[in-house]
Amino acid sequence: MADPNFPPASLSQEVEIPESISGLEPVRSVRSPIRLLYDFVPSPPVQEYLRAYSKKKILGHRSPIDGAVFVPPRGVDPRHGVLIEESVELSDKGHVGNFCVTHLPIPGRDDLETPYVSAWIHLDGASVGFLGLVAGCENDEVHIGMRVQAVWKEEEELGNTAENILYWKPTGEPAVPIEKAGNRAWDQTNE
Amino acid sequence: MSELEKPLRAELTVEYPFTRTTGTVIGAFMTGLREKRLFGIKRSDGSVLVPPLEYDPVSSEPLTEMIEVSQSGVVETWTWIDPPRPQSPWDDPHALALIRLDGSDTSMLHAVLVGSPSEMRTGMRVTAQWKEERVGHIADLEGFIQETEEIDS
Amino acid sequence: MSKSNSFRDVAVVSVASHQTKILSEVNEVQLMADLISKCRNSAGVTQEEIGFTCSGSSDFLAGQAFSFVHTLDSVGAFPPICESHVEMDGAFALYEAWVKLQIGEVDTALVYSYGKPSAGSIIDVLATQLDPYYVSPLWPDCFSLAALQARLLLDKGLITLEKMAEISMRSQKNGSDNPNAVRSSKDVLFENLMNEPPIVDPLRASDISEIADGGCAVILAAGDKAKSFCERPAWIKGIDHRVDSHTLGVRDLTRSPSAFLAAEKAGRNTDRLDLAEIHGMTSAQELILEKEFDLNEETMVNLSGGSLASDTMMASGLIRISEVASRIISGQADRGLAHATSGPCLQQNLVCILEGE
Amino acid sequence: MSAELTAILGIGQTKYSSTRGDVSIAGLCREAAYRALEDACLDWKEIDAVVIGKAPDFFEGVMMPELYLAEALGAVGKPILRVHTAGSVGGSTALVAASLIQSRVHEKVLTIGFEKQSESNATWALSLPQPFSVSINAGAGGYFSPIIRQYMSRSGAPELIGCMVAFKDRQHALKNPYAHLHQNDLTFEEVVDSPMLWNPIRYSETCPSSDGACAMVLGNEISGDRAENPVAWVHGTAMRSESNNFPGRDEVNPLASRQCAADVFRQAGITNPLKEIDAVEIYVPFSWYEPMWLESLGFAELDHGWRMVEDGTTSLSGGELPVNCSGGVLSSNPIGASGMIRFAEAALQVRGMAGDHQVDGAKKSFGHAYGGGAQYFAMWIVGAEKP
Repeated sequence: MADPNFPPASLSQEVEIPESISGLEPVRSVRSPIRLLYDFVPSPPVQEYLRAYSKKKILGHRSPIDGAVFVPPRGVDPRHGVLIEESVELSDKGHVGNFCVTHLPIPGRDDLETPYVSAWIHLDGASVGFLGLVAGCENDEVHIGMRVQAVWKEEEELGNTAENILYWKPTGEPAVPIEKAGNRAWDQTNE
Repeated sequence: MSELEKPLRAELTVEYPFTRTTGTVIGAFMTGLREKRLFGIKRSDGSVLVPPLEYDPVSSEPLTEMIEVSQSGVVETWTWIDPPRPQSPWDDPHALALIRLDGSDTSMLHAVLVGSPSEMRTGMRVTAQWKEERVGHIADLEGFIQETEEIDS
Repeated sequence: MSKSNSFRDVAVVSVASHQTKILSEVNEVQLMADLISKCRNSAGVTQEEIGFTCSGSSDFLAGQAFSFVHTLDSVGAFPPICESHVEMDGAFALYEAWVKLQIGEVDTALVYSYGKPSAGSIIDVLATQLDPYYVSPLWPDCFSLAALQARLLLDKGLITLEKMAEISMRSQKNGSDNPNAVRSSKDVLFENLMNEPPIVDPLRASDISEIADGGCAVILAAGDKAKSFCERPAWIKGIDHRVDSHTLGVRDLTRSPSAFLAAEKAGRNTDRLDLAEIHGMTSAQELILEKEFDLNEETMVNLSGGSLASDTMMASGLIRISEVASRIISGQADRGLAHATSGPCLQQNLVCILEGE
Repeated sequence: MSAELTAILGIGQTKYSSTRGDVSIAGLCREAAYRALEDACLDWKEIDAVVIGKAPDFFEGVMMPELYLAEALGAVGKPILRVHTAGSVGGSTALVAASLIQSRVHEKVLTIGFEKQSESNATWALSLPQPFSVSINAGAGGYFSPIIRQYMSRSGAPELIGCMVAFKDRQHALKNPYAHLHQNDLTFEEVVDSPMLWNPIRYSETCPSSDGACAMVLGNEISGDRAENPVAWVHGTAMRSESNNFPGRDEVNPLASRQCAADVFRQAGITNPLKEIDAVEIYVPFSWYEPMWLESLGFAELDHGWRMVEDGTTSLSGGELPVNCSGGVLSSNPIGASGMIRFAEAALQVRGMAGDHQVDGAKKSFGHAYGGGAQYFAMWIVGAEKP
């Protein structure tokens, strides 16, 4: 294995710097900022999903193949590669499928005090989880299977955005057993 | 259409403050720009490549012999930019051209600063115009302007 | 591909594509799910029967890192699939799939690619493709670079403004039969094209490609499998791609040596060509390509209208292949050349020669 | 028709570091490429094609950089391909290069993966906020930590297994002159005391951000037979992908990983990986992924991978199955190259050219990369002898 402290033989010849600049402090780097603008338009199913939030509703998409419900709607069933057109309204209650206690601040979210808990929330009636914050209890009380419910913004603050849900709080209901929590639920109900 | 029915859309800005390390050859060219000098590099057949690369752009062999070239040269081809792109170094309409400097065997891309496309033609002679404040960047070269001797003749 | 080798017979057996000015009814994932389903259905294959899947797309175009990960949804990638992705036009994804089929372990491949340039400013996006020290910080747009190339050709007398207008007219007329053509017209007048003022001197609006959103899906199959999927497969008789120097000031911009070489290696000269679909960003580039490919009157060029009529970055090249293939599959033509390009001023080029039996 | 035998003729790497401030992007790549060419005793003219891989173009802000790099990498007048399959890209790139040989399309191919992360900030590039989506997940750690938590609860692994992996890989790195992190005085206690970032992931259990490139020259059977230096022979190659976040998905042990491993072992005729493989380079960006992948790949029984960490099986100092002798991703992570480094390090082992981190007498080794939400997999098995 070649010694990393020496350049490869083919690159060992030194560059001859012209005399007129050889004694000067050389430029070692250049700044080349890039700024690109994109017009972001969500797909029609996501538009419908975002709009429903203003009515405190959470929409999912039901697969025509096996009835699996996806939230947020993706427009397609990712296992079967077919378009999904059927929307279903979901409960704002569910359970924590899994979670992460994050000690790092997120760029652009100065409002979040660290450490905070982000979790895969599995809504009643949905076949996959989606991400949400869990609060209203101590971080170390959060566990896989814990039942939670959405805490919504005040009516007058509601917009076409998933941010209408401030966080998910524990309901105090009995927890979903760990072997039935999160993604594991699907195999057991459908096989 | 009410506010609630309009399609939702948002502007997404992707922005990075890239700082690129140059290596010796590009760094020397940039140093030259800071000092109002233009450098090229010799290829194995003795021809000169401007701006210089640390490798031959056809054979990929390393190149190491840098030399100074003239600040004047000939427009090989051009087009008219109006309006300039928001992030380009130029605010006013100008020509974009491939310019072969005297002493170079290849051409470089840069602006020719004239008022209208009618002042541009292939083969015209141009000379470098420098910015007052230079940091070692390709835009230290404000652009090229028509060589005055040619106007006289 | 080297001539001494004999390659396995591989054919395009099914294609589907869609282009439109602005994709708004569906997103890229839904568009591709639709096109891939159509493609698979017309060949009568399921994803489980497909041995290799390869796609092409660009994060920069999408404004999102790892954008292709989302589009995997459109394939239906479970059970897991054998899959790869190139950050290149789909024509190069097709090349990778063709290579995979040559190994002989799988017989069927799905190739797809897509782009949604309407989401951003493609001319700024493409400026980031250029030399990051000397050129990109000047933010030259792709059409200006193509204009430098066109002026060189005009100055040297290699093309004329009239020839360019004829190419634009051909594109607009041919495009009127193609539902995917965004800019087309049956009644376009030569005089009107000639009278257009330059927008990027010397190029007129009609000389530069019409940017469009869209996507394309293609199914490849080998040997008897191909015959079982399709009555008249479009056999790939040769496919090759080459790249030139990136530095514009080093190249002779009046030519595209990599396009010539790719065509030669793909076997362009072994027989007549009924049709060709060539991928240029300008009318002048189409003229360069016609010369590099030695196309003459016996070859119908860009019956679809070509990329001048609808140019979907990352998919235009694959669409050229699908246009030639579909005309061979339907029996309209026997032998054709399809071409894809990438990079400034025709820097990188791929040529695919397709033939019916 | 069978695939052409494929040999690894040459390998080149750059010293991985947080900033390679002395080179351009092309200069970085050329350093690795020339080392690979010199190892293979070849020059540019003898290379038929080039295959480049790297992670998102946003990292360096150069879109499709293979176009700019073509003339720096001997590709003018030749075919050049650019692969991007998320974190697995370095591995997938090597596999595309191998397919060009296996298919007999080419005889000698240069393949290279690189990243110059210092040009920007990788965390930004990875978590560009998307409009209309609530951003609460910071970086890859936020994604993988719940999956690790699930593994821990499923397997009953002791809490400090991740720290043991991190400490072991950093010790291995001390024997690899190319590794980014050379923490000579690091103690196990310091690994354990490192701040928690994404519980259960500590800072010490994550990978660094590196500049670097890794290149390989691959050749057909004849060029392998004629090579001056020892070569590695490809015994098996496989890639698999699966969608993300679908009902019933096993995120700890994805089916795509299991199927990819089964395929590559089948090709190599390997029925007992633990016994038949001498050295392993697996993609471990977070320490816990070592036991998780050992199970998924079949080196360990389900839920028992952590025991191999605990009892020292995966250590270069006398373990039965040394894992990541190079120091792994935990010690060097130029993202676009990281997968290729795993593949190249596996090849160095069977060539007997791994220097101080050589596993004595290694005859067969395993290279691995994964990406996305543990959705993309690339693997190869290489041997000192022809298959």
